[in-house]
Amino acid sequence: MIAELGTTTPDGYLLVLAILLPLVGIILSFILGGRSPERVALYSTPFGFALACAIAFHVGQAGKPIVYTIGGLPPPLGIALRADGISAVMLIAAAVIVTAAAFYARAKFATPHGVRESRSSLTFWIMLQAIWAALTIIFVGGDLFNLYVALELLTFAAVPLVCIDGRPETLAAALRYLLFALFGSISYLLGVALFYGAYGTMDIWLLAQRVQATPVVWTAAALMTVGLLAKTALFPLHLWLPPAHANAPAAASAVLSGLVVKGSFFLTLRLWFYVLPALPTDKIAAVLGWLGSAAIIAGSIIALRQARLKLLIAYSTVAQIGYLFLVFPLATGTQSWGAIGWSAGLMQLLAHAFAKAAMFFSAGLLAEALGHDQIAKLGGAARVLPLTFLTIALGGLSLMGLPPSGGFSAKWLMLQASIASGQWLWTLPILAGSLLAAGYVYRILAPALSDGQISLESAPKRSYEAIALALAMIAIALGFAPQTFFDFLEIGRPWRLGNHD
Amino acid sequence: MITLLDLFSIAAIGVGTFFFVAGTVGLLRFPDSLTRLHALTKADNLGLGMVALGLIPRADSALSALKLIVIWVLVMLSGASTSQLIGRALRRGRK
Amino acid sequence: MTPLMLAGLVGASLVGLGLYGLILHPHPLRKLLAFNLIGNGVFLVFGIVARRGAAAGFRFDPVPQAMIITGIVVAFAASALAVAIILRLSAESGRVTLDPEAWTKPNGGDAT
Amino acid sequence: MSLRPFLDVILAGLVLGVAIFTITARDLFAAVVGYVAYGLLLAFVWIRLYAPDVALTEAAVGSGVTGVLLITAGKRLGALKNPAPEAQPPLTLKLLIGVLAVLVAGALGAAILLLPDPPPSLAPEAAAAADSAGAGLGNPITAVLMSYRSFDTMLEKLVLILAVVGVWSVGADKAWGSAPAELRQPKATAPMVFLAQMLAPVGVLIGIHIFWTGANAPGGAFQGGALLAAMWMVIMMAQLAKLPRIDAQWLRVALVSGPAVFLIFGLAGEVTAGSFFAYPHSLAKPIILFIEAFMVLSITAALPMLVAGPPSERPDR
Repeated sequence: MIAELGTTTPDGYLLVLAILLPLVGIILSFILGGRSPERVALYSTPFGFALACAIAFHVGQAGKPIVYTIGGLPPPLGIALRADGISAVMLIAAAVIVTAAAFYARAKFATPHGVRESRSSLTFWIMLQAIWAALTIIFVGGDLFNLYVALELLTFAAVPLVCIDGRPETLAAALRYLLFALFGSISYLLGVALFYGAYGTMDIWLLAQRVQATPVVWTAAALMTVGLLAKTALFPLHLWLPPAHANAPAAASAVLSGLVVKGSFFLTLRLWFYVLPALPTDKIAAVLGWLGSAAIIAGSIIALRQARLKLLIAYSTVAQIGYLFLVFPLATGTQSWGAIGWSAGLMQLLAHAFAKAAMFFSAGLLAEALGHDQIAKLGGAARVLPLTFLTIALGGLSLMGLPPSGGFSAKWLMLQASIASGQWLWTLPILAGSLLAAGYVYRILAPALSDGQISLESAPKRSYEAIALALAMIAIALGFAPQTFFDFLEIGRPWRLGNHD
Repeated sequence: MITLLDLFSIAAIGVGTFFFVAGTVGLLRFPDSLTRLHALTKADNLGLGMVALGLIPRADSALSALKLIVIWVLVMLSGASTSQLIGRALRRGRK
Repeated sequence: MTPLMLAGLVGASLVGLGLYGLILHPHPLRKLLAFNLIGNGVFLVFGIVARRGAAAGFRFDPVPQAMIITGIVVAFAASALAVAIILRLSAESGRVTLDPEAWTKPNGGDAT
Repeated sequence: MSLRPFLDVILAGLVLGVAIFTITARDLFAAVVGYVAYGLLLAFVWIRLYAPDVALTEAAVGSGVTGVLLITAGKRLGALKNPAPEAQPPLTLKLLIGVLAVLVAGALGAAILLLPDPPPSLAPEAAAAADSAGAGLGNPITAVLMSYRSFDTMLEKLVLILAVVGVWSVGADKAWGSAPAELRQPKATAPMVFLAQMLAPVGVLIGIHIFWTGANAPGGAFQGGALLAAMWMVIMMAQLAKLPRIDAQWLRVALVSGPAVFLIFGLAGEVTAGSFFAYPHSLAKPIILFIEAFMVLSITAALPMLVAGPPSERPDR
């Protein structure tokens, strides 16, 4: 064993602080009420961002995961927190997007004058911090049951955001989301129970050393995977996602689409690459790859047929989630192409998070400025809202996978990995998805760039457009990520630790 | 060795069980809700009371004997109240 | 048949039953009941694991039992949230359906 | 002794029978009532699995408070006339899903039978560590909940808070700040008032007893809190006390007091015991009981609020 992952490292306390910051925020927001939740959330975001950067710095410097055992009680009895390369990167991404969402939502979810406290404002700011807390735990959690509680925290935070405006269709969407999510968590929990029954621990690192390919393990893994897929909305369990993401307010949609579904995907990665590296996973990886491919094709085609911009973007999420699952066939095994597949998957995770958040922000600005988000009635909109459409175009560039962008790097690396591994079949959905994405991005941009008379109901504030544009720029900038960035993502990958020999 | 106390327990629990069985039969066979309610309360009050009484000699401390009595009293209390509430609801429903 | 095997049978059956109801029942409250059945089945599996782990003078392994209690609390909170949304939905629209199409077609209800 | 297997089989049959009824019943309200009965039966199964703590929780929450929640909802939705009768799914789909359900249940059953022998267990570690870290807690489950898995327990209480905010958030904008309406009866009936007056004092005592004894015997913060919550609900239903406004400061403080106190001690652990969420050895038991007392408060406040639903403008009639 190269690294000892069961004992606290000197910088481990940072992990606890990163989790406790939003938790304290929730408690303060709830007690103080009134206008405080907004302030608490806004003031805590820079600290959260700083903590995420500090964690990344320490992980990079140590070259190995940083660990904290809560209460000084090591696994198997206690709970461990661990941050490796991918945790640190995801923590930063979450901090950036949550910060952006908080500043973007300032106007819409401000408490109106003359009211001491308003429903939507209190709900939004508390739930935003709760999503952040839950994601932080998911990214650094080392204990499967602790991660279950975090998943539930995420569900309870995300669902009320979907129906925050109280219209019946949003309530129905939220209800559907809740039922899918609850099914997902209970299925996950059942798997955890079986793991504990078989190995007497829920610690990821300890399990990785003990797990063998027995029927119990396969059943547990299958149950957990199905649960996580339902929460990630992988085709054919995607039905809840489009209405939920399209009906939520734009600031919430961005967080839901950009981050929340990534939480459960992240746990799927943890499960197969960190808990079960000892299993022969070729067949499972292929199944996940096929489901991902189906999601790319089906999601993109349905996106092409949407009349509303937000629904189109939501279906595009279904398709882009499909790409994430290609990481399973492309990154299993210890050959060199596995590392390429791994980098590709993580790059897709990040690029989509930023691009999609930027697009939802823009869609929200557009809907507010025009009073609708019907694609057919966008004629000439690009001339009156140039910055917003620049953002949509840049985000679209990344979704399509055109250079230079994070999306391009991701898809390019995926193509490389599939050819290097001789699994050339996966190139088909990758390329087809890019073409289809080009189709639906064109569907938005073509009418907008055409001639047409369009009147604004209100001009969007420049600063909000800037927030969206900044996120889109990050998605583009990811395309220039240097090799050190990809090396960083490798920190703490199990087979590099020597468990897998 | 069967002592007198054991005999008492057996007898009391036996009687209690009889009331439970009778109450259950009534619940299943009686024609309407009010009569069924009547059957049910007999099982609750008398049946449980006898069972609790029979168990008292077997309790390992005075405290657990007290707990048995408290359980009986509480069940009677809630049983009586809920029967009243159900009865009222029935009467309102009939009007 | 040992009590443990019996409990395992009940747990597995509850999960199957709940799954059937969750997928097939159109009414959300029925779906919620079905979800709770699955939940109970899962907790029973935890309970069996706990009972099997009897050791060191304990009749059960306390760790999984503690987790069941956490799980029951979370399941109750979930039910409460779901019921609140269901009741609000019925109050807003006079009907309860999860079908998103139902809202878009007949000018599906601007509330307030 | 030889009777036990028969009783077990009868119990299992009853549980499954009532469970099947709740899934297959035509009537919504009947299904809900079936579910409540089923919850009570399940508590007996927990007793048979030597899980009295879980049995208490299941009886109090799983069937008790959930019962109130579901029956209220079932009554309101059952009265609702659904314009379109629920479309029955086609038979082929039913069969397909049925087969799927049987397969899943079968696989799960097999997995349970195939769990390894001898089973792994953390009971020895928990027992050994209960003396050191949990210092003198006779109930190992309380030790696990409050010490080894304290982080989970704290998060779970936050889940309750989020659920409360979520439930409140589906109310109307105009009603924000006022009290929920769900537990208000049109008129307090005499038996209800009688029940509340007689039961509540005893119930509160028993609730506190269950919490206090939970340090050494079955019981604990959650079970005790659930009982206290039930008493508060009975009192509010009898209109002996009003439902609080949701913006009442004391309510907010009570709701978060559990996780807040937990967090404060968790943070203090870094200074006093060298690690977050650790307790100084000699003070472990009193600290744990102190935190638990606030968790009881949180639970007592949270459960009725979850049942009472969103704030409503409906005035007291």
